[in-house]
Amino acid sequence: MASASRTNQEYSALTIAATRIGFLILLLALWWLASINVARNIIPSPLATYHAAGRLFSEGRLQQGLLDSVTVYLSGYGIAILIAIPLGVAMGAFNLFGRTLEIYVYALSATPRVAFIPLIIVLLGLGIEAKVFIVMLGAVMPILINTYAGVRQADPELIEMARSVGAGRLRIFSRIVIPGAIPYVIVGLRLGATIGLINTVVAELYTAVSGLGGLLAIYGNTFRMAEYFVIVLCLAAIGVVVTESLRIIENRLGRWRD
Amino acid sequence: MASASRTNQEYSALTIAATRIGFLILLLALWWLASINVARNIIPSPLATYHAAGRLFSEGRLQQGLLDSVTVYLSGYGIAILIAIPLGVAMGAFNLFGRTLEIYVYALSATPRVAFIPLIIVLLGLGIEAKVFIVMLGAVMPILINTYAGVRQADPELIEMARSVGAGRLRIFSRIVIPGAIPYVIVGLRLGATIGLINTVVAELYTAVSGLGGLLAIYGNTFRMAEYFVIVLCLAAIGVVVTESLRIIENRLGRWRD
Amino acid sequence: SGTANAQSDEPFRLIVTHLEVPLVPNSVMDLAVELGYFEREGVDVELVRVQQTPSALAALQSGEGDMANVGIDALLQVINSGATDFRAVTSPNKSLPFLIASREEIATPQDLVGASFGVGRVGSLDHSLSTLVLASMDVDIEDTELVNLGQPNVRAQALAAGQIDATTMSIGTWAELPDTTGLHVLIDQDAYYEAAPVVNKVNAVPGNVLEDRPEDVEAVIRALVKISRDFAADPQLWVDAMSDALPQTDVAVLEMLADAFAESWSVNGGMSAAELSYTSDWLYATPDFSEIAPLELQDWVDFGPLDAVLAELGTEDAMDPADR
Amino acid sequence: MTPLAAGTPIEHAGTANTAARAPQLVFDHVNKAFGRSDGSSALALADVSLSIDDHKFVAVIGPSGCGKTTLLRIANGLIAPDSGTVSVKGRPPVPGPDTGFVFQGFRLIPWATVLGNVEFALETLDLSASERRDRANTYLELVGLTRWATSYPGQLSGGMKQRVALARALAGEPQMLLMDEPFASLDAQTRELMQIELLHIWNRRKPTVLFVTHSVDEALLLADTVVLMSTGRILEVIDVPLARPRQLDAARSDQDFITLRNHLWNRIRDLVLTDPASAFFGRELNQ
Amino acid sequence: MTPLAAGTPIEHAGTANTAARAPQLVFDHVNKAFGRSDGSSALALADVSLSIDDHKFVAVIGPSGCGKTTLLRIANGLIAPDSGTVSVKGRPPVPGPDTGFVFQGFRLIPWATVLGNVEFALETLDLSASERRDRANTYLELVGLTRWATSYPGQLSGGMKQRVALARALAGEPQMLLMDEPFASLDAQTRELMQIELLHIWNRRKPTVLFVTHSVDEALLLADTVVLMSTGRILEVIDVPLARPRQLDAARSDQDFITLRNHLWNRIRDLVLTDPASAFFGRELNQ
Ligand SMILES: Nc1ncnc2c1ncn2[C@@H]1O[C@H](COP(=O)(O)OP(=O)(O)OP(=O)(O)O)[C@@H](O)[C@H]1O
Ligand SMILES: Nc1ncnc2c1ncn2[C@@H]1O[C@H](COP(=O)(O)OP(=O)(O)OP(=O)(O)O)[C@@H](O)[C@H]1O
Ligand SMILES: [Mg+2]
Ligand SMILES: [Mg+2]
Repeated sequence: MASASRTNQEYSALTIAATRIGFLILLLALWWLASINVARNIIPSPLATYHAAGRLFSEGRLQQGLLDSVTVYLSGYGIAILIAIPLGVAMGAFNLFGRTLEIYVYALSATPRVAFIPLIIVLLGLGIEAKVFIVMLGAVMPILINTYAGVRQADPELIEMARSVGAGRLRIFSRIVIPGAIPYVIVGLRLGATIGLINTVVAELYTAVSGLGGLLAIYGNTFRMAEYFVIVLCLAAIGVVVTESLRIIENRLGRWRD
Repeated sequence: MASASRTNQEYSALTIAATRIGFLILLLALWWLASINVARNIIPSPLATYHAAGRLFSEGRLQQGLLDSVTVYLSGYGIAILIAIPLGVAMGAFNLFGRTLEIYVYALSATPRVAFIPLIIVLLGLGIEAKVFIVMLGAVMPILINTYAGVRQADPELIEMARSVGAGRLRIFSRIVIPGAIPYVIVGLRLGATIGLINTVVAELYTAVSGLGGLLAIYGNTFRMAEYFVIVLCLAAIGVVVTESLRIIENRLGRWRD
Repeated sequence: SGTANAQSDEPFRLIVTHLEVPLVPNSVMDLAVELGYFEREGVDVELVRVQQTPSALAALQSGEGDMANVGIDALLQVINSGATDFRAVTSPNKSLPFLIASREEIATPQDLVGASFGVGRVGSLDHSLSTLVLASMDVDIEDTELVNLGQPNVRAQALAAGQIDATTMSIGTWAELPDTTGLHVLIDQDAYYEAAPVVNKVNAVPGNVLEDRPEDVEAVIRALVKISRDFAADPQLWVDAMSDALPQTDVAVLEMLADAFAESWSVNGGMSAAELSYTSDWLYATPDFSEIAPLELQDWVDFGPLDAVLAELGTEDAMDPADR
Repeated sequence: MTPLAAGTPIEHAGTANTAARAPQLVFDHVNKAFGRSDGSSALALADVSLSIDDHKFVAVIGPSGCGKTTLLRIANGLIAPDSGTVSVKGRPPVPGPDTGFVFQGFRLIPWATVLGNVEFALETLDLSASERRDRANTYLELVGLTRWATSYPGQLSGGMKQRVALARALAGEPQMLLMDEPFASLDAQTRELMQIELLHIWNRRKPTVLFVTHSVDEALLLADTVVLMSTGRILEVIDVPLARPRQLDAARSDQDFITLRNHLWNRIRDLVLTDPASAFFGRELNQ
Repeated sequence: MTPLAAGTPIEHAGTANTAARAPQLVFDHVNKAFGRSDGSSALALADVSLSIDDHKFVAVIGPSGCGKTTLLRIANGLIAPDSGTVSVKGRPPVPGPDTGFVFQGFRLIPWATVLGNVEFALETLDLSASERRDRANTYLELVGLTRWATSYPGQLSGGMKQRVALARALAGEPQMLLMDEPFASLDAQTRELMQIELLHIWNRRKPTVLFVTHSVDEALLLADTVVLMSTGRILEVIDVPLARPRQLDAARSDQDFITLRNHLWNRIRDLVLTDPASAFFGRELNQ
């Protein structure tokens, strides 16, 4: 990949895996130290957490929670992508439209999702629709704002070239502007993935309680910190899986940089 | 500004202001319609909200809440910027460092801030430190991830040029890579500003209750929806002010595109 | 350490889980500040407001508070999970006045069969209480469609929005609902308490506070007992204080509530050993506690400070029992 | 050879039979300025009037920064003049497949392959996918890049990139070709080959060509008419009276060629060295 | 004139007094391949050996894509060879202020002004801010861009950009100049002026110059030695036996010049048209 790293080496996947594991070990050590130094069992030890994970897994609660949450999460995230990318492109494509809408987009994205929950309950109820909507509302913003910025950042020389061969607006967007905005969109998708996940938990806490968010509430309210940590780590792992899958798309679309 | 909008007109500030106000009127009309059609006063009318704003203002609660929240918000956001930009640049500069850290960054940003609150309270208490930390934790991620992406996206030809004139790593970063990453950083700052604001509310709800978040909770719990809407709109307004101020920086740094 | 006056150098931070003076007897804590009761007992109380019991307990653990008003279920849990030095010392509102509200179509508890019923979550205190209350009316809560809704205000909002048919809420929440057309009280707070006579909130302190600031702890308890006695003697005092604190609240509502609370003031500190034992026994039988070894009373309650206060002020036998 | 005073309307200055045919491309008192960073504005085109007949091969020469590229962009309708009018066949110019543009900076799509870059220009045409591919391959063959069809622009040398840009403009087989120093990055021999291919195409399909070059020789070898520009103005419009086919070697000894070459050479030299408006005013051409 | 077989080590092929001085730049059996999109790899430099003495002016010519740019990048230490060694004054090359590079694609910093772009190259030097500014202005004056000092690259024409790149490379007053078609976008007269300025500088400070050009005439006018490349190989290294100062007009009638010119011209023509490895193998040079 073309990158600033031309100023330094590109490392092999193996080296990177090794340093990541090294860092993981460091984190585990810090965690273990914290667990024995913070009073009143607020931080469970890694081992206790590991045992708790085993328990939750064998009870099947983890799997069920995961399944519920992932369903909500991926639906909301998917819908967010389907809305945000076309809307971001349209906002970039139609300058007046974009400039008009953008402050409302910023306004909306600065408003806590929690603030809309009463309204969402009235309109969408307590079920999966409401949850998916809350996830969507969170994930849509970074994707939209990044896509919009990427589209506005398009290379005017290439656009002029495309105009000169008679490409229409649609073709200019699909062939020049959007591919050029890909790096922005990918960052947006990354951020959307993480925020979507956070909102999954929010949705599961504030509408009908379910999934990993529900487990988080149970273990948090009953101070079962080892189980609580299992859920937190589980959420972090989902975040990593999704953001790392985006790397595949990113590498595929960025082949030309090699 | 150079942008995809070369394919369409750039509009004057006046036109944009006009369409924005037009859109605002449309929103107000929709809101008014919703307020009379949704049962049980869940949506207050624009007029009731306006009166509530007047009440809150004359009682001084709005100003006090605003002051508290803005203090927390700007401190957290400022610290997030100071951490995220150098760290993002360092992650882009040192490839192995970046590649090692990135999955942990994604993991952390996918974990609900709420999940860390017990820990944060134990370590930082209920006061402003804890709140600023929570805001920072939310705002840091989009800035970091965007900066990192922007740095990795740097133009390898310009970097080679800089190397050829003998520029050291520091100068390459400060003069080529970072200026090239500015559009990414700005998007990151925008998103960070909005997420930071959301986290301000979260922080004010989950540590010692204060500021606009506290007012939101009070009015939400006691179903005073007009007051509740005032606070929501107030948050949206802060979001708009901050993201629009970023435009000034953006325009200043983007002068060369004219 | 020690019991010297150095105790009062720093304010005594009392953590409460309400954001405004609440429309329940718990309001004594806020009003004691407003009306100078703490001051008169020589303790500088600073109220710290948090949203929920977990935050309150986390604050207590971090030394960010000296006393916290928390749910007994949470207190037992946190002690079990390692905070073994926490003790309940008083209860300004031994039981929150809960009721079950529902849509008007649900005319009797029996109509709840097949209807949707909102709970915090399965296993939460409100769920267990509702189970107990409905059972006393010959309704098995399992026959309703349970919806886990988390926060109390979300449950109320869901009921108001018509998304659920019934739920448990405090009388204060009910009083604050802006529009209750189409809704009614299915089981009122008296019937509710009768069916589920459990203490649900206590003021807890960590061991180091008991050790370092015993006089302050006693002063706080003394102030709370005194204000509770004054309100019990003259409900109008409470109504007046509340209308000052919450000017937008309808006085008629306050008077109605004052009536309802006639028996609810903790004039003897709200710490009946029998009731507390009953409560903990009952809690240990609920699903949330299924894996937890029960605590003895002395492992989570310290009557010492309250007994010292009652020794000084005497016990009023007509009200909450002070049995040990 | 028809030297004209700068700025004179020259609608009838083209070839002899202008009256019989509608001119393909007409500039009428065109002005175009660009804002400069200090707030002033630079006049890129100043009162430019020019008329180019159908099927003509017109070379544009002039010192660096005199407005050649701007002229071509306006001729294509990519930018609008500040004042004055431009028309192509009587209508305002509209960019499209009827006009091919070889940009000075190549402007290849970095994420499209070489083949994809050429095909991109053909998508407005009424061709099936396989016809499009065949056409693109034909022109890649013409510029000698068949072997690089699947490469990305980032993997090409400067000259190879320029040839892709050339293939892209030619592949549309447009009626008008706007070429901005299209051979500047090519070695002398490849350049010669490309000149020949261009003339082949021009002979066969007779597109109108507006060809910016820095080489007086190239202009005289290829063009019917040479337009000499300086600081935004058209100074001269000169018909090249050499018979076709022309060979540079042979032409070099042709008296007309020599006269014309020296005239242009001296004119530009004067513009660069002795025009007070030139950045090089007063510079010496001696070592 | 010393034609050499391709790939022969030519460490002693430079000027007569090679033995007396350490050569400035030595390539020893250098290979460099780039991966291609189809998985194969293209050999950009194949077994290149070359030795360039201090203070020499060396021109590099060869067909498009033959590896000239790659040669310069390796000489500057910007990329490393796959095998073989390169050395500058006996050490591996390190990019820095001792070497100036004029890139084929200009590579201007878009957010820096023209002046800022030139100053950027001077920051490694031990100059005060005002000395740096003076130096940058001196070289902007030399390339005729004083009036554009505060403009951004996006506001310049192609030739103006190239002159900024030129000023940037010259301003460092390096001991070695690597110039990749530095005058390709300039009109003939400005080009001539720039050639003269370059020779002035070379006469005065005698940097070693590696100068890629597509013009045989330019190579012969400027260089001590001409290196002819094709498909990654060095085919010939030829000393130019013309006395300095040289004038192109005068040189054109010099017999040595004509012979050399024709030799190079024919060699490249053969490489382009009759080498089976060429993309234009079999093409005709007739209209
Ligand atoms: N980054 C790269 N990736 C892949 N291939 C490359 C790269 N750079 C150069 N090449 C290939 O190496 C060969 C030599 O390229 P180079 O740029 O050195 O040629 P050149 O002699 O400078 O040509 P030109 O005169 O056209 O600029 C070409 O075949 C080119 O395709
Ligand atoms: N986008 C722009 N913004 C500002 N000024 C511009 C812009 N484009 C061109 N100019 C200015 O207009 C003038 C003419 O530029 P143009 O590119 O047409 O020159 P040119 O004749 O093509 O030069 P060259 O031979 O160097 O390519 C120059 O002074 C240039 O600085
Ligand atoms: Mg130009
Ligand atoms: Mg090259």
